[in-house]
Amino acid sequence: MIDIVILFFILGLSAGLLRSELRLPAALYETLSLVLLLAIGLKGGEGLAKQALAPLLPQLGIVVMLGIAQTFIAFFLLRVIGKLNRADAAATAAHYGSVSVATFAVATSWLFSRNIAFEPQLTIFLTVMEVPAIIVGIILARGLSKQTDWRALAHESFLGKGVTLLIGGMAIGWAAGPEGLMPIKGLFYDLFKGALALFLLEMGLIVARQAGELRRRGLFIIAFGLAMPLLSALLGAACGVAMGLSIGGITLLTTLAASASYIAVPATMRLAIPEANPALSLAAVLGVTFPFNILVGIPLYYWLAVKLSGLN
Amino acid sequence: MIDIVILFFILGLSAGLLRSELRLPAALYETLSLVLLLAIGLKGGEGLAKQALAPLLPQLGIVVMLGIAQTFIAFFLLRVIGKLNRADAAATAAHYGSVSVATFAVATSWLFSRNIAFEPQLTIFLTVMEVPAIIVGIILARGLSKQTDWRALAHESFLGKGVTLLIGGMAIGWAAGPEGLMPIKGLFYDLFKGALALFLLEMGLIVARQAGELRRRGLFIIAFGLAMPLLSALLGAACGVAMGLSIGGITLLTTLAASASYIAVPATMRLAIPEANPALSLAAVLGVTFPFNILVGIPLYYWLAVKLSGLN
Amino acid sequence: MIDIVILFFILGLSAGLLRSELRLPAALYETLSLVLLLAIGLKGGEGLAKQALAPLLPQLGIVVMLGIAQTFIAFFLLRVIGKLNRADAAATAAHYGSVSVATFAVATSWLFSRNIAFEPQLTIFLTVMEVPAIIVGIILARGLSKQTDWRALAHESFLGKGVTLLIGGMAIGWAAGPEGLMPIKGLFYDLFKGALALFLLEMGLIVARQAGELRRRGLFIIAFGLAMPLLSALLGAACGVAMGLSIGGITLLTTLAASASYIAVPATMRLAIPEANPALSLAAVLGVTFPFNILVGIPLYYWLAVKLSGLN
Amino acid sequence: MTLTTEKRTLLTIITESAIEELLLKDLDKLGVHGYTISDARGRGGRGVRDATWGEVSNIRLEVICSRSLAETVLSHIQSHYYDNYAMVAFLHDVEILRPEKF
Amino acid sequence: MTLTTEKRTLLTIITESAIEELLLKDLDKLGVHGYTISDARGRGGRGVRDATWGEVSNIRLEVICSRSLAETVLSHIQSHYYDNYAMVAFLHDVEILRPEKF
Amino acid sequence: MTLTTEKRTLLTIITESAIEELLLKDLDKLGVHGYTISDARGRGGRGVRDATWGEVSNIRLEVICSRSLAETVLSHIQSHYYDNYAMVAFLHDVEILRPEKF
Ligand SMILES: Nc1ncnc2c1ncn2[C@@H]1O[C@H](COP(=O)(O)O)[C@@H](O)[C@H]1O
Ligand SMILES: Nc1ncnc2c1ncn2[C@@H]1O[C@H](COP(=O)(O)O)[C@@H](O)[C@H]1O
Ligand SMILES: Nc1ncnc2c1ncn2[C@@H]1O[C@H](COP(=O)(O)O)[C@@H](O)[C@H]1O
Ligand code: NA
Ligand code: NA
Ligand code: NA
Repeated sequence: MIDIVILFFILGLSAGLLRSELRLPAALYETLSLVLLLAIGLKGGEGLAKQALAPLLPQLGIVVMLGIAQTFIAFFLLRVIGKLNRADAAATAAHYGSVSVATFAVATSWLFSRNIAFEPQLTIFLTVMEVPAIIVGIILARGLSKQTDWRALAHESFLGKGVTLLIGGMAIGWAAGPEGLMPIKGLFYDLFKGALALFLLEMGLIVARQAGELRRRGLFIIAFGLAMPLLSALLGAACGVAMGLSIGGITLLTTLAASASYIAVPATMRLAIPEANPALSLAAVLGVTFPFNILVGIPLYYWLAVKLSGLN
Repeated sequence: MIDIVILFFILGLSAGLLRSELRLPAALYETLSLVLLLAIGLKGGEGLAKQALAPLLPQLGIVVMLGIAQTFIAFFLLRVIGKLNRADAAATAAHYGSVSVATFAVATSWLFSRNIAFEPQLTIFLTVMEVPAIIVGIILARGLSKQTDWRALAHESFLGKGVTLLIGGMAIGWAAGPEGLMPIKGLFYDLFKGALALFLLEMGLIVARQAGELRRRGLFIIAFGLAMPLLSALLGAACGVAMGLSIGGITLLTTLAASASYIAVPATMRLAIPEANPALSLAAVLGVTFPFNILVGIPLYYWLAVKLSGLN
Repeated sequence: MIDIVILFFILGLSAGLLRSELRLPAALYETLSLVLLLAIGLKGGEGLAKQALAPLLPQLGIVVMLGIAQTFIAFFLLRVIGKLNRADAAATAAHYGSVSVATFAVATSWLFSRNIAFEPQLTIFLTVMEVPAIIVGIILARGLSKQTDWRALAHESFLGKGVTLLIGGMAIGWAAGPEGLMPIKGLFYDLFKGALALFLLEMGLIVARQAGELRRRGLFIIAFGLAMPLLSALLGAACGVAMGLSIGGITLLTTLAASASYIAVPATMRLAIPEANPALSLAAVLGVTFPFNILVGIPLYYWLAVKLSGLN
Repeated sequence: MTLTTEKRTLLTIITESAIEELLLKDLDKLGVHGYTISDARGRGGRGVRDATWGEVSNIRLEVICSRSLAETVLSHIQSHYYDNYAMVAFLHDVEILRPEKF
Repeated sequence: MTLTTEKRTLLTIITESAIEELLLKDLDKLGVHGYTISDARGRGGRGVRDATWGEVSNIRLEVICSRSLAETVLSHIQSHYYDNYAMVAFLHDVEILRPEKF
Repeated sequence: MTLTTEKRTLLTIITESAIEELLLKDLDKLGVHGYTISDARGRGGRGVRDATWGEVSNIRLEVICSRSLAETVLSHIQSHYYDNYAMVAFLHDVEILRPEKF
């Protein structure tokens, strides 16, 4: 059965494409994303409290490399095959080297409802993978230019809303443990799927708005938006197997790799590579890759994880 | 005992009449109405999944006729007895031929807390009854004028926020079924009454704002605001009995008939009959009929349903 | 163990001090404060339904005197030791003579999680103590001037958002009783701590914004912000013992006394004593007293309550 | 330093949110392709519109364009909207760079 | 086509949200019966007012009226509010239709 | 009664919310210490920006200052932002009290 939260995405998408007057208040969208980020952080931190953290360090090194590799591959494809100018290629590549929290949330929800466990460090991976692609993207656009205000950029990256809430949530979850979290489970755990459903309703509306841009851009951007997550998924799955993750863990890391950022990266790129066209990147990420990942990708990545971990 | 959600309405009304500084943020009001509409749709769809839909078609025909009849009656009363000009009479009549989701929600909540069942198709009736009165109202104001942009109007009516969410919710509820809905019940079912309570708090504040307009308009508008729902209730109850609905179902259809729209219809009328005075219609609908229905009407309509179904 | 809601405050505070881009939508902050005020009112009203109200009257007299006494003491300290001008001293004193709902909420949450009971009338005390300090503050600034628009002021005080919601919530809780409240417990009780956690996250961000003002103001304001709640706490605890409250009740009354208003009073003072500098009062209340109370004060006041009630 | 600016007209329309889409369609037909909107509330001949809910909220729409286009729009809304909608509009000159844009 | 417009004065006041009601009462007494308000944030002599919460948020109030009424209002707020509140105000001419309305 | 007002220039900039902080830093360096911002949406050469989510929302920034400072800011943003960002700016004269403030 198709997950209930996906049905809300489809409702939003249909309403948007039919030009319904449905809108969600901006404050609701922000509230939902705040609650989802905190909930993901809390859940991750709760899990991490039960294990030693030092052994995770090499794994973090691997996922950072994974993000960097994806950014380079995406840049190569966009520049050489897509013939995009350097700025557009670099900015778009950064989106694909980074990750999407919403896609991650849908994947965890998919796994939960099938009772498939995964390692708590996946939440750390999610957090860690947000940033490296941004730096690589800027270097690809500018070289190691002195013009780039790296301080401002570091601030932007590490103290952005998403990273703050994920790290903050993890810290709280880790400090409080399952006992301590009990009193707030009513909000952050029991309502998680409902909040995700509403969030995906809005995502559907936002995705529908990309239709015009996609039509204008033609086939390449659609092809790239489909091929890139598949390529990344293979890399991600391989990393997952190499780290010895569980099937759930491999599925999630594969999903993370396949996902592309549409919040943190666009905001940073707008400032760091002003001449890149944000509509182009968002058309690929939101118009193609995001819906592909949540509608088709996640089950596929699970299947891949099962196959690959069987090989071991 | 008076329902708890009604106490919130009374609080809002009192605060408003005493000119308290209490305000709800607009985004909260929109969020609550979104959640309520979806929840009503989901619940309805869940019920519909269990039954054949074809036999409902004739019932839909009846409720459409019911809405049309109400609009004509209201127009007649407003024009002949109330001496309103044609535009005002037609626009106000359209409000009364259509339905109020908030009133419906209060009635379902009233029935739930008394363990009185009702047919799931009532949610479809709610959705279907939103629109016909709008069309009749416009024809009453303009005749079958070529000037009316029927395309825009159809769009406005069928893809308005309310109808989109009700139909979308029903489709999701129908597709997912009770099992599939489980993960989001925390938001849409368990919080339903709490959300309704807050919504009615705001409704109380909005109703209080009609006091000035009512004072200016004098007695006729108050008399009409009381008489019209009673007349409509009789028609609605008769239809319910004719369809062979349960007591709960008759109560709800009676409530639907007695209720008057204050969201979808005003917005559409503002565009379709610009020369009609929106303050007049809203004073009647919000200042008189809505509070009458939720404070006095619903128990009365239940009593009527019991009496009439006893006759059968 | 430190309470989970406090961890959210620390997260907000850290994010704010590190200049993270984390912001909460204003509508969320307003919604949370609305829900918390109503929930506190409902819970208090539910408790009051079980007891006679007349015996409470003398207790109300005592807490009114308590608020007045605090305002005078604060004014004296600020004027004589702090050498503030009359307007600033009076306005700031009014903040300290009044109470903070957020601090009260944290204290009830602290008591609940330790299964320590308290009397339901504490919610009435909270409501009653909001106002007298405002009047005393204005008299201290102006004398019994004819210029003050007492009517407008009474309106402002008694029909402000906070008092309306507290009184309204109590009335509803009292009328509905435990049975009647059942259907809305999902929202107002089960989500209380989650809502409080998010609210304190925002409070942390707001407190962090006071850092600059505090640095500018120097030591006196910090010293006053710490000393005043301790002084008030002693008075409050004494009153609690005198009234024969339980340990939980004494703790809460002590907390109320120690707390300082940062919503109702600043808004009223801005209008009633325009020449007072609001930044000064808020730096003390938000930058020092509020964090002190929730981080250190509450356990301390509990300890005090235990000691003092042992003496009896 | 002196910048060479050009004169254009800024037309500001304050009206009911309910007709935002309708008005934008009209503007488009009249040749207005750039505009800015903020949410607003207010009071006027049609009473207090304090944005407490959608029915009684306003928008504030600004268009920078040539004097003649501004007059066309103004007389269009005068004949189509002034009678039936809460609406106020006014013009004044502004200086801009990039004259080809407006 | 030339439209015959008339001149009026647009008075814009930017100030603390906290005094919205107070200010509106004053305006009413001075004879101002139409106005438009938007929410705003900003920075000035009294520091940053970034609307992160109610205490530090601004409003932007506009009144179209006769020059003399605008001056009356301006000197009223200068003497009553400038000293104690975050407030900025300015005037300029605008062209309107319906001179009887303003 | 006649009020003695002085002339200043009001510079209005409409642009993407994404660059609010960047722009404010630039203004500060150029000597602008007072400004007002409202949220906005709109349409222009870079398409529809309807504020349905953060990426496509605008701000409307106003600065009252001397003519020369306004021109400095205008030519700064023209050279730094016009090419890459959705942005429109315009000037006009306004009358103020307290000339020492602006
Ligand atoms: N004199 C005025 N100055 C500024 N704004 C006004 C004025 N009169 C009306 N408005 C605005 O225009 C809207 C519609 O005005 P009206 O059509 O007169 O009701 C009002 O809700 C106000 O927002
Ligand atoms: N030079 C200026 N240009 C535009 N707006 C200003 C200016 N100075 C102050 N403001 C606005 O007016 C409010 C009050 O200013 P002030 O009284 O100087 O703190 C500020 O919060 C800004 O929103
Ligand atoms: N002619 C115009 N009149 C008023 N506002 C405009 C105009 N053109 C553009 N804008 C505003 O400026 C923003 C950026 O414009 P643009 O750079 O042309 O995309 C738009 O999103 C509108 O809010
Ligand atoms: Na990726
Ligand atoms: Na009806
Ligand atoms: Na106190």
